[in-house]
Amino acid sequence: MNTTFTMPALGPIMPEILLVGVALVLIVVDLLYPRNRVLLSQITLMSSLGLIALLLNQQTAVTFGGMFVVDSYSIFFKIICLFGLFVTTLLSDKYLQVEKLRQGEYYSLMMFSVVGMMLMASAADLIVVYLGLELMALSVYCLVGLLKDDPRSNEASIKYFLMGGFSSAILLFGISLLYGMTGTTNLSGIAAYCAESGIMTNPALLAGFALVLSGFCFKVGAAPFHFWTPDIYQGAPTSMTAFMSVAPKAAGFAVLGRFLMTGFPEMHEQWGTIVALIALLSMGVGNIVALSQTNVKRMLAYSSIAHAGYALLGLLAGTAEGSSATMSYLLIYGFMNMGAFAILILLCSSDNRREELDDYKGLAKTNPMAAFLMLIFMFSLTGIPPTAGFIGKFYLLKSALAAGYTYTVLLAVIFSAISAYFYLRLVRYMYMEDPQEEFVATYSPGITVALGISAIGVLWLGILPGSVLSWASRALLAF
Amino acid sequence: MPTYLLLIPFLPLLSFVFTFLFGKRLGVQSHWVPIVSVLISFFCALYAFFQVKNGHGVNQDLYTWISSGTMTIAVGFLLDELTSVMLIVVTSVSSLVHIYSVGYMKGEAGYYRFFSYLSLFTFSMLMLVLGNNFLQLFFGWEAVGLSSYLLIGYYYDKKSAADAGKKAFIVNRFGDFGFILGLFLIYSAFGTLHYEPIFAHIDIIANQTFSIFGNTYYLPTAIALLLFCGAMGKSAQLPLHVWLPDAMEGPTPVSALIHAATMVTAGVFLVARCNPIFSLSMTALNVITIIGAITCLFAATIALTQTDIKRVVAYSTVSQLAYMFIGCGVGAYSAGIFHLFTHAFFKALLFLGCGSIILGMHHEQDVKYMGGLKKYMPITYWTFLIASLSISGVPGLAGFFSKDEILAMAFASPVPAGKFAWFIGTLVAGMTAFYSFRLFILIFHGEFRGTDEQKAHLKESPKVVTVPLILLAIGAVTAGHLGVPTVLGGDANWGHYLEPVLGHAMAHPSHFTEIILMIISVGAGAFGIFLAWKWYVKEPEMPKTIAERFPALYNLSLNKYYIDEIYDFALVKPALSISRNVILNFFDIGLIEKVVNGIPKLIGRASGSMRKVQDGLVSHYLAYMCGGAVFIILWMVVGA
Amino acid sequence: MSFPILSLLIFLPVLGGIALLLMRSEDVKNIKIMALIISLLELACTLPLWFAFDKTTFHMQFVERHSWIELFNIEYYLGLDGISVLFIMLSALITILCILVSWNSIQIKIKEFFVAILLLEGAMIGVFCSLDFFLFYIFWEAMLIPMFLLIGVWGGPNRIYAATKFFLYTLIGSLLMLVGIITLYIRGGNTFDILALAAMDFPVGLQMILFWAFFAAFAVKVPMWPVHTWLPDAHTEAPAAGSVVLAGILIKMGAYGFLRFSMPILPEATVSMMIPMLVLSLIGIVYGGFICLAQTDLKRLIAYSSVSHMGFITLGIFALNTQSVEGGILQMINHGVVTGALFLGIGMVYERTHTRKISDYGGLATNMPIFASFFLLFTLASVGLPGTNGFIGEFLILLGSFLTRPWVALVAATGLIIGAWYMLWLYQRIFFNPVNSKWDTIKELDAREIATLMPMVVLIFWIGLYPNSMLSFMHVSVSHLLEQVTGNPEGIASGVQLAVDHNYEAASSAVHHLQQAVEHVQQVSH
Amino acid sequence: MFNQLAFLYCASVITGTGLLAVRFKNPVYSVLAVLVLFVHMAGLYLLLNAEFIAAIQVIVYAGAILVLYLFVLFLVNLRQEVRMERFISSHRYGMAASIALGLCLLAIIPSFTIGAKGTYTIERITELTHTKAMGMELYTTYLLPFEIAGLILLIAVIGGLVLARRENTNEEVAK
Amino acid sequence: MIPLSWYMGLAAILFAIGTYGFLVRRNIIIMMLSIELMLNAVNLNLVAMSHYMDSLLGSTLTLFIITVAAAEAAIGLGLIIVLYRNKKSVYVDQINELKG
Repeated sequence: MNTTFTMPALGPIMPEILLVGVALVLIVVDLLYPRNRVLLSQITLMSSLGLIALLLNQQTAVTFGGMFVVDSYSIFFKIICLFGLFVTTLLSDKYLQVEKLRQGEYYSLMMFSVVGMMLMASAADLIVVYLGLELMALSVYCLVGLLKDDPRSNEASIKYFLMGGFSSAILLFGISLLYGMTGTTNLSGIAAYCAESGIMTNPALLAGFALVLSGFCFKVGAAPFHFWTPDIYQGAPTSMTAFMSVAPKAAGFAVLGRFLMTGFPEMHEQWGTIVALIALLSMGVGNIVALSQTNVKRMLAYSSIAHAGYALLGLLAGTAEGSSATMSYLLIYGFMNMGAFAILILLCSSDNRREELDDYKGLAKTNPMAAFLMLIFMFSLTGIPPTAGFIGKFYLLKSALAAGYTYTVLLAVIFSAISAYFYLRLVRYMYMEDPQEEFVATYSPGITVALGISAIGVLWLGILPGSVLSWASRALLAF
Repeated sequence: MPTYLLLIPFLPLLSFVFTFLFGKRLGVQSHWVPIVSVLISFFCALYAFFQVKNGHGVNQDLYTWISSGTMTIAVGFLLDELTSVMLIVVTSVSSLVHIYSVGYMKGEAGYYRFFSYLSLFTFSMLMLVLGNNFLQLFFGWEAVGLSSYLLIGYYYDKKSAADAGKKAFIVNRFGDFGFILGLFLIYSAFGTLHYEPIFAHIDIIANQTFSIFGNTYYLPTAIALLLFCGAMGKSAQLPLHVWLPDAMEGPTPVSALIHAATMVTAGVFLVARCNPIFSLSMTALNVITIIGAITCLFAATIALTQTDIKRVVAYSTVSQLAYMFIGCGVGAYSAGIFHLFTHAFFKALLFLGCGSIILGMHHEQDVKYMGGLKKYMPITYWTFLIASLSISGVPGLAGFFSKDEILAMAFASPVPAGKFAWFIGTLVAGMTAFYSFRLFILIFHGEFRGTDEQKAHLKESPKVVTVPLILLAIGAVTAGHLGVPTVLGGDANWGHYLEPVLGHAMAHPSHFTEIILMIISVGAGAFGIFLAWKWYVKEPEMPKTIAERFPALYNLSLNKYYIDEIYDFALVKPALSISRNVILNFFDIGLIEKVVNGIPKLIGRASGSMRKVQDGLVSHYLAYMCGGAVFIILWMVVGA
Repeated sequence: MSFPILSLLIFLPVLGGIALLLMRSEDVKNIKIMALIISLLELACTLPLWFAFDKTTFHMQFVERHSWIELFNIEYYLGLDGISVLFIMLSALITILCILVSWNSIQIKIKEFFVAILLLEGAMIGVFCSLDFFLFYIFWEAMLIPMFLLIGVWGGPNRIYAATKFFLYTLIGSLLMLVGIITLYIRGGNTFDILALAAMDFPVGLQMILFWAFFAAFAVKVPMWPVHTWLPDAHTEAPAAGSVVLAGILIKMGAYGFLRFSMPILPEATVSMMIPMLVLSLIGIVYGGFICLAQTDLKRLIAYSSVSHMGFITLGIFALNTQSVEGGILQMINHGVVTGALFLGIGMVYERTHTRKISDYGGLATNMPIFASFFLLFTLASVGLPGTNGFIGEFLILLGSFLTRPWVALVAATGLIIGAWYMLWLYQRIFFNPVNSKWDTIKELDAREIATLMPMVVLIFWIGLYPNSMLSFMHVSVSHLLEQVTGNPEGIASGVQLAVDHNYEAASSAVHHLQQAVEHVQQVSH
Repeated sequence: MFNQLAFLYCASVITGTGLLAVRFKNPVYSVLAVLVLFVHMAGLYLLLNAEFIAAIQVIVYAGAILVLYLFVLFLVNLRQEVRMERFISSHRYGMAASIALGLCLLAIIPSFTIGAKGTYTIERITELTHTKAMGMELYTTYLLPFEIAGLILLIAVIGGLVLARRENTNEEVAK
Repeated sequence: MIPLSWYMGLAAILFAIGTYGFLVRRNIIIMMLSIELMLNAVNLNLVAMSHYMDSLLGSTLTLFIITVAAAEAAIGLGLIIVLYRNKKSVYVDQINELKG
C-alpha cells in the first residue's frame, strides 16, 4: 500500500486559510488589547476588503482531490459573503456600542462563519458541504446568542440551534442515502453515477435527494423550513440579523445551486416542480405573513423568506442563466437588505431599539435622510425600477419564464405585488404620518459608509446593472 | 371669399369677444359695439340677398377644419337663396332685439354680459345658416344652444333660471344625439359632410338600406329621421318641447330673438336644407307631418289656459313651429320657410310687446294682475294688436299668407298624413286666434288688476323699446306680401325665389280648393277671435264655468299635460336613482370596491391566521418542518 | 449623431430635481422659482420637436440608440413618432401648470414636492419616448414612486388609503405586463426593441395571452371599467397638482400603451379582441357618466367623468379606423387639457373654500365671474361643445366607431347626453343658484392663477378650431399603425357596408310609389 | 448466523433503549438508556468491521458527550423538577410527523440499490487494520474535511467559552 | 450474512425514534439527546453502507459526524446554561416569547 503523503495545492484555498489566520489573530489581539474595539473592526474590514481583492484575482482551480473547487461561481458567492461581513462590521461599531456588547470574539466568530460559508461555496463534496455548513452554523449559533442578558437573543439562539441540529440530521440522513446509492459524496461523481446507472427515478435516491434538499432549504430559509427565520431574525442582535440575511443565505444558495446543478442536473424534471412549489410557498408565506407584522425586524425576516423564494426562481429553471440570475439577485439583495438593516441600526439607541413600525412614524420629518434611504431600500425590496431590486427580480422572472415556469412566475408576480403593501406601509409611516417623538439619529462613520455603499449599490445596480449581470453570467461558464 | 360674407358672422363674433373681455369697463356703454356690428351684419345680409338674387351665390371653403384619413371637413360658407333669407331674418330681428335690449335691460347687473351673449348668439346662428357642411351646421347648432343656455340662465342666481338653462341644453342634447348619428350615417353613405356633393349625389342612397342590431332600415328614412331628431330638440317639437316654455326664465328680448324668431327655427331650417334627403323618404315626411300636427294641437291647447304671458307666447311658438314642420313634412319646404319668415316678425313682435308690458309692469308676467293697459301703453297696444291679428291669420297680414299656404299644401299633399295635418292646422288656427286674443284682451282691456303701486308707475316704454316694436309691426304686416299666392293675384315670388334650393312643392291644390281652404281657416280664426271677445269681454264668467265643467281637461291643459312631471317621474328620477342606488352603491361600492378591497382584506385575514402557525414553539416548527420533509419525499417519490 | 434632445428632455427635469434636492429646505421662494424655471426650460426644449418633426414619415424620429444592458440586449432606445410627439409637449406644459397651481397651496415639505413633480415629469417623458420595452417599463414603474408620494404626502384626509390603492392597483397590472414583456422577449428572439417586435409574427394563441397581460397594465392605468376604482380615490385625495398630472398625463399612458404596444405587436389579438374592448369602453362611458350623476364630491365627480371620457378614448383606439384612432389620440390630449384644467380650477377653488362637497357651493359666479367664465369653458369643452377641442375628439371617435360598428356609436353617443347632464348640473350647483353667503368674501383669481389657466384656454380653442395642426402629426403614423394591425391603412372599415339592398325592389318600389303619388296629386290639382 | 443473532440482539436493544430514552420521565434515565444504546451501536460497528469507529463511539459518545449531558443536566436541574411533564402539550403533530418520516424512510429501503464498489474490501481493511486504513484516508483523501473538523472543534471551544462565560460588564464599566 | 437492509431498517427506525423524541419532548436536553440518536442512525447507515460497498468514505464521514456532534453538544449545552440563567427553565415550550 502506497502511503506517501502529498501536500495538496494550497493556493486555491489561500483566502480561507488567511481568513482563519486573521480570525485567530483577532482572538490574540482581543487578548492583548482588551479595550481596543476599533482595532478589531478595522482588522476585519481591511482583511475582508483584502480578501475580496484576492478573490477577484483568483484563478479557477481544483484541489484536495476534487473536494474544493475554485471557480467564478464560488468566487461570486464568496464575495457576497465577504461583502456581508464587511458591511456588518461597518454596522457593528454603532450597534455594539448601543447594546454594550464587548466580546472580542464577535468578529472572529463572524470570520469563522464566513470561512464556513466560503468552504460551502467551494465545496464539491457533500462532506465538505456538511462540515462547512456546521462551521458556519456553530459560529452563528453563538453570535445569535451573544446578547446573553437579552432573553430574546437567547431564545433565538436556542431555537436556531435546535432547528439547525434537526435539519443537519435530516441532511445527513439524506447524504447517507445518496452515498449508499452512488458510492460517493462527490457531487460530480454522484451526477456521473446517476447518469451511468440510470437510477434517476429510484425512490431511495429521490428520498435521499429530498432530505438533502430539505436540509439546504432550511439553510436558505425557504418554506416550509422557514420557521426559524422570523424568530431568530427578531431575537438576534440586529447586526447579526443583517449578516444572516445576506451571508449565510448566499452560502446556502451557493450550496443549493451547486447541489442541484452539479449533482443532479439530469434530474431537473424531478426536482423542478418541487423547487417551484417551495419557491411559491416561501413567497406566499413570507409576503402574506409579513403583512401583519408590526415589528420591522420581523417584517424584514418574513421578507427574507419571500426573497429566498424569489431567488429559488432562478435555481428552479435549472439553467446557467437561472443560476446567474439567482447570484445577481443575492448580491442585489445583499445591498438592499443591508441598507434596510443599517437604517434599523441607525435608529436604535440604548434606551429604545425602535424596531416597531410605529417608531417610523414621521421619520421623514425628523430624519429626512434616513427616511429617504429607507424609501429607496423599500422600493428596491418591492422591486420597483429604477432600483436594483427590479433588475434582480426581472432577471429571475426572465430565467424562470425561459424555462417554461409561466404559472410559477405569474404567482410570483402576484406575491410581489402583495409584498408592495408592507414595504410601502413603512414608507407611508415615514412620509405620511406625524412623528411621535423628536429624535435625531446619530450617524457613526461605519453606518454612514455602510448606508452609502448600500444606497449607491442599489441605485447603481438599478440603473447600470450591465457589468454585474455579465459578471454573474460569466461565473456560470464553470458549469 | 367675399368680405361682406365674412363680415356677417365674424363681426358679431368680434363684438362678443370685445364686449365679453372689456364690457365690464365700458359699463352702460357696452351695447354700442354689439349694436353697430349687428347692424353692419344686417346690411351685409341685405347685400348678400341681392347678390344671390342676381345669381352670385357663394359656396367656398375658408380653411380645412378637420381632416382625418379620407375625411376632410372644411369651415366654409354657402350663400344661396335659403341662406340669404335666413340671414335677413336673423340679422334683422337680432338688430332690433339688440336695440330693444338697451331699453329693456337698462340697469341690470351684467349688462355687458347680456350684450356679449347676444352677439355670441348672433354669430352662432349666422354660422349655423351660413355653413356649407353639416358639421359647421352642427357647430352653429350647438353654439346657439350654448348662447341659449347662457341667456336663459342670465339670472343665474335664480335657481329656476339656472335649471331652465340646463334643461334646455340637456333636452337639446337628446335631439343632438339623433342628429349626430344622422351625420355619421350621412358620412358613411357619402364619405363627406359637405352639402354640395351630398345633394348632388343624393341618388346613391335612394335604394340603400342600413342594418343595425339585426334590423334593416331604409337608409334615407334612417338619415332623415335621425336629423329630424335634432330638429325636434331645437325646434321644441313633441316630445322634446319641454325646454322651451321653461326658457322663458331668460330676459324677454332673449325669448323674442332666440326662442321665437331664430334659434328655434333652426330645426325647420335643417329640414328645409336637407330637403333632398327628406324627399326620398315618404315615411320620414309622414312622421314629420304627424309630429308637427300633434305638437301643433298640443301646444295650442296648453296655451289656452296659461296665465303667464310669456308662457302663452312660448306655447304659441311651439305651435307655430309645428306649422312650419307640417309645411316641410308635406313637402312644401318653401311654405315652411315662408312661415318661418313671417313668424319671426310677428312672434318677435309679440315677445317684445310682452317685454314692453313686463317693463311697464315692473317684471310682473302674470296676466291675472294686468288689464286695461291700453291707455297707458298705446304703442305697445297697437303693435301687439297687429301681432295678434297676424298670428290669428287675419287676411292681409303676414301670418295669413304663410299659414294658409301651409294648410293648402298640407291638404293637397300626397303625404298620407297631409289631410290630417290640414285638419289639425285649421283647428289650431282657431285656437291660436282664441288664445292670442284672450291674452290680448286680458292685458289691454278691462280694469287694471295689479297693485296700486304698479298702477302708479305704468307708462309707455321708452323709444328704444317702442321703435323696434313699430319696425317689427311693419314687418308683421308686410312680410307676407312677399309670397302672395297666385290664387290671390300674387305671383308666389317667395316660392320661386327659393325654388333652386327647396324645389317645388310636391303638389299644389287647385285654385278653387285653395280658396275654400282659405275661407275655412279664416273662418276658424274669426271664430276664435269672436269666442275670445265673447268669453273675456262679454261673459267673463264663462271661462271659469267651462273650467269647472271640464276640470280634467282644464287641469290637463293648465298643467301642460303633466309632461314635465312624467319626464321627471319616468326619466330623471329613475336615472338619478339608478345612478345612485344601482350603479354607484350596488355596482361600484357594493361589488367592484368590495372585491377590490375584499381581496386585500382576505389576504390580511390569511396573514392573521398564517401568523398563528408561527406560535413560537420550536416543537411545532419542527413538526411542520418534518411534515414538509415528508411531503417533499412523497412528492418526489410518487411523482417519479 | 444628432443632438440628443430626447435624453435632454428626460434628464433635464431629473437633474433639476436633484439640484433642487440640494437646496436648503427653508429657501422656499427660490425653490419654487427654480422649479418653475426648470419646467419652463423643459417646455422650451420641446419646441424644436414641434418644428423639426417630419410629418411625412412614420419612422421614428430624434432617435437615440445605445446599448444599455448588453446581457439582455437591452437598449437605451428613444424616438418619437406622430403618436407620441404631442404628449411630450403636453407633459411639459402640464408640469408647468402643476408647479404654478401648487405655488401657494402646498404648505409642507415644499422642496420635496417640487422634486417629486420634476422627477415625475422626467419619467413621464421617458415613457413616451421609449422604444425599448424594458426601458419603457422602467419609466412606467418609476412614475409610481413620485406619484405615490404626491398623493400620500400632500393629499387629502384619506390620502394614505388612496395612495396605497393607486400604487397596488397599478403595480399588479404592471407586474402582469412585465411577465408579458418577458414572454415576448423570450419568444421574440431576445429583443426588447418595440419596432423589431412589431415586425414579427407571433402565434395567435400567444398574442391573446400577451394581449391580456398588457391589458392588465394598460386597462388599470386608463382606467377601463371595471378596474377603475382607484381613480376616484386617487383623484379625490391627490393635491391639485397630483390630480392634474394624473388626469393630464398619467392615465393617458394606458391608452398610449395600447397604441404603442398592444396594437402593433399583437395585431391579430387586437383585431379579435376588438369587440370585448369596445364593450368595456362602452360600459365605461355609460357607467362613469351615470355615477357622476350620483356624486356629491366635486373631485370625485370629475374623476368619474374621466372614467367616462377615457372610455371614449379606448373606444376610439379599438374601433381601429383612421378617424377613431386619430380621434382617440387627439382626445387623449384634449382630455388632458380639459380635465387637467378642471382640476386646476378645482384646486384653485378648493384653496379658497377647503371643501369638496358640491352642496357647499353655490352662486360662485357672483363673486368670481372670471373664474366662472374659465370654468364654464372647461365644462363646455368637457361636454364636447363644437368649437372646443372636446368636440373634435369625440366627433372623430364616434364617427370612426360608427364606421366600424354603428351600434357602438349609438351607445357611446348616449355618453354625450349624460355628460352634458352631469357637467352642467355640477356647474349649476357651483356657480349658479342663489349665492351661498359663506363665499361672500371669496377672492377672485389672481394673475398667477389666470396665467395658469390661460394655456388651457388657448389649447381648447386652438384644437377646437384648428385641430389639423395636431392631427397632421398623426396621419402618417396612424395609417402605418392601422396597416400593421389590420392590413389596411384606413383600418377596419372606411364606411358602413352599404350592401346593395336585399329588398332592392321593395325600396325602389317605395320611391317609385312616392313619385307616382306626387304625379297623381299634381294631375288632380290641375 | 452468529452475526445475525448478534445483529438482532443489538438491534432490539437499540430500539428498546431508544424508545425508553425518549419516553423516560427522568432525563437521567434517558441519558443512561442512551448510554446502553451507544454501546450496542458500537457492537454493530464491530459487526461491520469498523473497529475504529466502534472505539470512537464508545470513547467520544459514551465517554465524553454523554458525560457532558449528565453534567449539564445536574447543573441546571434539581432532580425533583426533572420528573415533571415529559411531552410538550400538543405533541400529536410531532408524533404523526415522526412516524410518517420513519415510514417513509422504511418504505424506500426495498428499492435501495448499493452504489459503486470501492477499493477497501474487507480483506484489505483487515489486512491494514481499520484504524490504519482510516488514518491513511483521513490524512490524504479527507485532509480538508479533517482540517475543517478541527476548526469546528475550535469553534466549539470559543463558542462554549463565549456562551458560558459570565460577563462582568458592570465591573468593566466600573473600571 | 446480514442484509444491508437490516441495518438500514434499524437506522430508519432509530432515526424515527430520535425524531419522535425531538419533536415531542419538552426538555431541551432530551431533545439534544434525541439529535444524538438521529445522528447515530445516520452513522449506522453510513458505516453499514461503507462496509457493503468496500469503501471507507462512510466510516470517515461517521468520524466527522461524531466530531461535529461533540462540538454541537458543547455549544448546545452552553446555550442551555445561558438559557437556564435567564429563564430558570430548560423547557422548550416556555421559550416562546418570539412568535407571530
